[in-house]
Amino acid sequence: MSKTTLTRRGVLKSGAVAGAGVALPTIFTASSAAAYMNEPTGSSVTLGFNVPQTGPYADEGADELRAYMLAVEHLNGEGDGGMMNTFSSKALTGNGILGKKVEYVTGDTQTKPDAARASARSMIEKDGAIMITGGSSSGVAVAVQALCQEAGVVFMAGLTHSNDTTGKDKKANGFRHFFNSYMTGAALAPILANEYGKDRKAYHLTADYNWGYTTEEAVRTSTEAMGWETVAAVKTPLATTDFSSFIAPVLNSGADVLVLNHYGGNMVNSLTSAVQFGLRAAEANGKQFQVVVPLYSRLMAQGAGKNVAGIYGTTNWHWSLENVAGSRYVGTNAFVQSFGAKYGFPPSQAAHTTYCQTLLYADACQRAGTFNPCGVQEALADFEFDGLGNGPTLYRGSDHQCFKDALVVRGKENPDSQFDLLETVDITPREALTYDPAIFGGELGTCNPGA
Amino acid sequence: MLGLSKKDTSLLIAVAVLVALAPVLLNPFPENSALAQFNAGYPDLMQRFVIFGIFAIGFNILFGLTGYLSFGHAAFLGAGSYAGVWMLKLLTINVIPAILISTVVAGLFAILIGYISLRRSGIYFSILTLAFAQMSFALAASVLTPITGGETGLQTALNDPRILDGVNDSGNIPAPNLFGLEMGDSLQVNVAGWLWTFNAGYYVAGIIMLIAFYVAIRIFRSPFGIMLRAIKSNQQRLNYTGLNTRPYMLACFVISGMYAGLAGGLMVAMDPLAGAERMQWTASGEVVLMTILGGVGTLIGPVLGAGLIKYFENIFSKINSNLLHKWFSFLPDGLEDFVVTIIYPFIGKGWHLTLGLMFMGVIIFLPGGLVELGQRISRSFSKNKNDAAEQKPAE
Amino acid sequence: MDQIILQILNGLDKGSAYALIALGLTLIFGTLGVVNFAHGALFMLGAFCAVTLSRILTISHTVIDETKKDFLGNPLKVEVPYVNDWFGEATGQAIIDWSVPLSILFAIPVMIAIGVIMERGLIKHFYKRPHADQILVTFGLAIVLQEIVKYYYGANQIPTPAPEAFIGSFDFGALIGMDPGSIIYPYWRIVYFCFAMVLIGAVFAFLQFTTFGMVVRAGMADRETVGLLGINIDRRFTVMFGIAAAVAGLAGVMYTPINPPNYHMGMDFLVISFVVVVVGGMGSLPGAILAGLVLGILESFASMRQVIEVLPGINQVVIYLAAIIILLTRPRGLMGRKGVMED
Amino acid sequence: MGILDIKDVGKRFGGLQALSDVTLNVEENTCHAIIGPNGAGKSTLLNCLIGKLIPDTGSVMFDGQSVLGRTPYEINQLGISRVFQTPEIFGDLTVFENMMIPIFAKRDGAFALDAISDFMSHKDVVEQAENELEEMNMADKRHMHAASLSRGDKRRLEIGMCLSQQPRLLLLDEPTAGMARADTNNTIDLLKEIKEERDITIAIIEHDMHVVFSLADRITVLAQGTPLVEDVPEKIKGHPKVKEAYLGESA
Repeated sequence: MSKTTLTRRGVLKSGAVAGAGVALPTIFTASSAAAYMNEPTGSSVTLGFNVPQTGPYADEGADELRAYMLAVEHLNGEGDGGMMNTFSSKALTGNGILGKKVEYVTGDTQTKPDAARASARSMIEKDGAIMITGGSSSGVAVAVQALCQEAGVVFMAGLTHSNDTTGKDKKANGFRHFFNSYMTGAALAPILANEYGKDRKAYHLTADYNWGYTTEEAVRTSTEAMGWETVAAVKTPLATTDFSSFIAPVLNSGADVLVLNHYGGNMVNSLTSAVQFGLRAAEANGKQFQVVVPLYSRLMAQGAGKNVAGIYGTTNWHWSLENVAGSRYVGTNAFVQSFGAKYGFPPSQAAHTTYCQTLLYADACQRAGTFNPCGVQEALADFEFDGLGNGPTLYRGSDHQCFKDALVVRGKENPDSQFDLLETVDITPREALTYDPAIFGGELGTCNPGA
Repeated sequence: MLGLSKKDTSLLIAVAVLVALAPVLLNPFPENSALAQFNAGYPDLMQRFVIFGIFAIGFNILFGLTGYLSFGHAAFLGAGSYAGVWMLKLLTINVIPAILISTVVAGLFAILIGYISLRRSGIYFSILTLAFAQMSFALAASVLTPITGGETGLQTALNDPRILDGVNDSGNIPAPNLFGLEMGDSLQVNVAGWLWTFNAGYYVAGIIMLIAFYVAIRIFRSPFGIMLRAIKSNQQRLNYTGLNTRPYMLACFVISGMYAGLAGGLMVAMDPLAGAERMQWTASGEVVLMTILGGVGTLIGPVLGAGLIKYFENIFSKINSNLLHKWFSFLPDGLEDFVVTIIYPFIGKGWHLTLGLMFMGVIIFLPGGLVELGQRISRSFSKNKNDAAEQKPAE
Repeated sequence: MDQIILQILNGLDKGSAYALIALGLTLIFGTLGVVNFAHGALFMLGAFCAVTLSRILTISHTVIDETKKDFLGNPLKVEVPYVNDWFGEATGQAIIDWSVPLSILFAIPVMIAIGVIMERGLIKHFYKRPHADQILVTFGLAIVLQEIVKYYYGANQIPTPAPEAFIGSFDFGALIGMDPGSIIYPYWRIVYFCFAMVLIGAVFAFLQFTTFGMVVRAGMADRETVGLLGINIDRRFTVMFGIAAAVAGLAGVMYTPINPPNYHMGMDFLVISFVVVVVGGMGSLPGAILAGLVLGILESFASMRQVIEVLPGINQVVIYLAAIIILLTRPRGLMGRKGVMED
Repeated sequence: MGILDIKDVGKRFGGLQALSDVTLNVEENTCHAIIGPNGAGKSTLLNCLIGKLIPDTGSVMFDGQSVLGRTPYEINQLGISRVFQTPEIFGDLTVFENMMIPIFAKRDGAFALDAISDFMSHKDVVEQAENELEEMNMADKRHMHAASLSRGDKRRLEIGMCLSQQPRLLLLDEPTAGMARADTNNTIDLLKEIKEERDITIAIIEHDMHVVFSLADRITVLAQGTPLVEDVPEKIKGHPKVKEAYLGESA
């Protein structure tokens, strides 16, 4: 059959030529199709920033959007250049991407796969976006990634931590800079064993959805390898707001550590409940009772307030990283300066990862000399870079996952400000976090350029 | 024509013309003009218009005719979606089996839920349907993950069996198609700056919507439809008139559920992913709002309501401050910033606010929904000609 | 044994929150016949009364602390609340610490005012309209209220802790002669339960023992007759709406230390509170309380590990399952009257 | 043996014997009235006839079939049409649609899933509905909303709807309760007309003596749950037991 799918920008250009002064309709069929979906033919290129703007993750989405706008500024040569100055690849010159000015459209994922796909499709079909990025949940990331694969555009994942995104649901057109559950487990377990001892009994509360499962599994496996015992693992409905009935039995269960595999509002509420029930002050099995939150974010820490003090977890990045751990993490300060000067507060890890993703995408296009997703894939596959705040990093070609150091952090006892809630305890080198891409299954497939 | 009265025929023809010309009508602004952001004539949104139109038409058959307010109708949409994706995975990527089976599965699910819920009426019925839908949602998102894909949703995959299709070695998941015509295929026409996209999937969905609309008209005008309206009006009298309301209600509930299942099947035919949140109470609430917004018990109202809500969701949420500044750049700087500051809370991340205000505005000023707006306009036009135009009850 | 007592305690605690929200909803439904989808938003507004008061109490001026640096490397600006200046640091901090209980005083007039404005400005025009219209307009209002709060306070949760004095847990185990530490329950949740019971008791006493309450109850039973007696029932209904709003608001104020509030919290409670009201029986106040407690206890038990292991997913559906069973066996809910909202 | 045969019916609510040993026969093509003071058990008896209550003892047979435990629609399908105290019609529908529904019910039974044909295309039903409206002198009101009819017209419509089913028994439950005198008289005239023009059996449960005496062929007086006397109207009028029962009520 003859394909009649057309790229939008391609049509625009030819339309402008053919339509100049002509009232006759011009109809395009397969023969005039562009080389790939939404090939930018004008003087600009459009990126789609698809972030949660309504619902409980709206603040995280707003922070991602700030970072995107900052990245666009820097790519177009405005502002102070941010991490473009520290980035190891020097292909980007502040002249847009491949000489085309970067423009963007925004959309609301509502943190629902359906809405996120609708928004992404409108960016692709209506606005001619050549790349979609953003999101703050794994469900959305997996759904939008699959859509981008079908449509033939690139997806640069935002905040998504589930193993699935680059594991069983990985796609050739999708890329993730953020770390994942496996890395959290691998980074956290040694520190926990060191701090709390190897003879611990853990009680897991796990959010009842895909991310929760992979995180529980990762933390369990790696802590059990350290000698810990898992007393129980209870699934909590995603819609739970009051966790008291799950927290109440913990103290008498024989456990002496509570692991909260929760994120966002779930985590804020479950941690608040745990502290209310006096778990932090209690003793069990002759030891001080401890609470662990595998995945931290600053916005969550802000929501939980004083309750995070002393509680361990991991993050992908933190704005104080370069100050604390030195110049290996160069780029961090440049980004914080740039972001802080513009918005008045430090960026979150969600902002950082989305900024990096935008730069990485732009750089890949620049180096590949094309916006074609297949070219981008080639340029990003096994790409080794530095200077984006996480130290030396590898974009692995076999699953499109970034490998870099991970941070083990702890809630600060006496924060100086509302942004200064987490302190870095340890940094796990990326070698310790690398795994065989085959363990999660899934197939990458081949890149799809759309047209 | 087609066994319809003159009035209904002209309504059907009008809807058919609108559906056929939607790609043109919904893109009133030239491609590069500042207002192009308000264009809605792109495949995804047009597909959503007609698919949610079907959902709302079906819901209105239940709510509009019988007055039974189901607060769990999204469960059928979800069940249909899951069934549809499974068909695409197991059987064939051709959309026909997916659409048929999703309708059937939703119908069976509706028999089960309807049989139990219809033992009660009024708000007790509403809460029973809500409870069933919420249970379906909660289970689909968690313990039923192997069947439903959990929170991530059920998707097609490269290694799906698709027993009726040949071997796929393209390295990419095949796209849903109708005997080779891919739902994503489009024909684009460019006329002096206007760009129109005629999308295959949209027309498939649009034709099915017209059929669904036609069937709805027939149901409204049939003896069955009258009995349903009689149930709303006076169930006691109907019982004492020798009619058993139970099977009437159940049949109506199942038909309505099948419409929802059809909508779910079409959704996955256009975009092969089924997420659990499709079953959540907010999704059920949305179709209630669509119907009331458009006009309860009217034929065309639910379609209009569905269109309006989806338009807001997809167009207003995408307007950002950058765009606002572009639009108002003709104003002096200070004034531009001022205007942008005033409008900004209502667009982009504030689109919910606009939606909420619209709900309130419509229901305060137009108690009959959007259809009443249309009636008022046409009345004010025809006032001079003859004011005795007989006002038939809203149908 | 201790597990079971603990879950009963927890169920009562959860249930009291459900009951308190359902109480206001039933008041509005029973007196005004209005299905108020904005009730969750009133609960949320109450919670933000607490947030607002704590913001007011912590209005600060900045002092530069040269010894510390902020994230950009500049000298740190330390915020010093004015109350610290006025009352001294110790008293100032104590006032801020007690901001949630203090918010009760702040929330009552604010919420009554909001309720009265809502009723006079909007709801009263919808008494004679179909329930569907009431649902749409109040749902629209709920969205608008939420978005306004989100605009000013953001979407993130805002910690509003209980006073220091209430942090920690009470040891019931020691009290009833079991092992110390076997049944502990947080002080603030106990406070919440007691507060809910007192508030519910106050509403009942008000309806039972005052002439005003008697007229309102008569109006709930038969609006027309009371109107014929020459009593201005409308004004009384306005007051009832104010009271219902205040009850929802206070429930929200006291809930803030349990879960940090965000703009969306009302929606999370909306569905469950409707289920509670209907299971209790539309328009029945004692029914709403009973249903709240019953569903709370059921939910607590279903969350037990031992139960989930036998019936996976039961914790997700127990409330709805219970609602279905109750409505099928008791057609009008636990204590519902005939003929209310059946068409 | 009459068409409606009530035998030894007794019903007890807790300590109250609401009905005891009620036996009465309604003969075909007669108008039989059941009267009695308030609390005599009229409504309880009615509820036993329409399946709402099941008596503790006795039987209620309609044309040789027991009506006990049957649902309202089954009883209607047996041939009993009921007129309510306050007119029960389909207020949201037009007068014409109101009239068509009972005819459909008569023709197609308790349930027929005919969701495709236009209801106006059923010529036989339309014709019959038109005739019935003519009979009721309501043809000019056929497009009106039933809810906007006057009280008297609503009653007229309701009776017309019942008659359109050609019932074997028309059951009237205080058909003039709460009506103004003029409306009451109109209703009485209507019922008289029906009685004269059609072969129909009418059972009427009534409080108002005036209505009963102008219509009934036979009257049963119920007092304290049991039939006191049964006779033709002329004899009932001066019957001492009846006087006593009614006076006792007011005393």
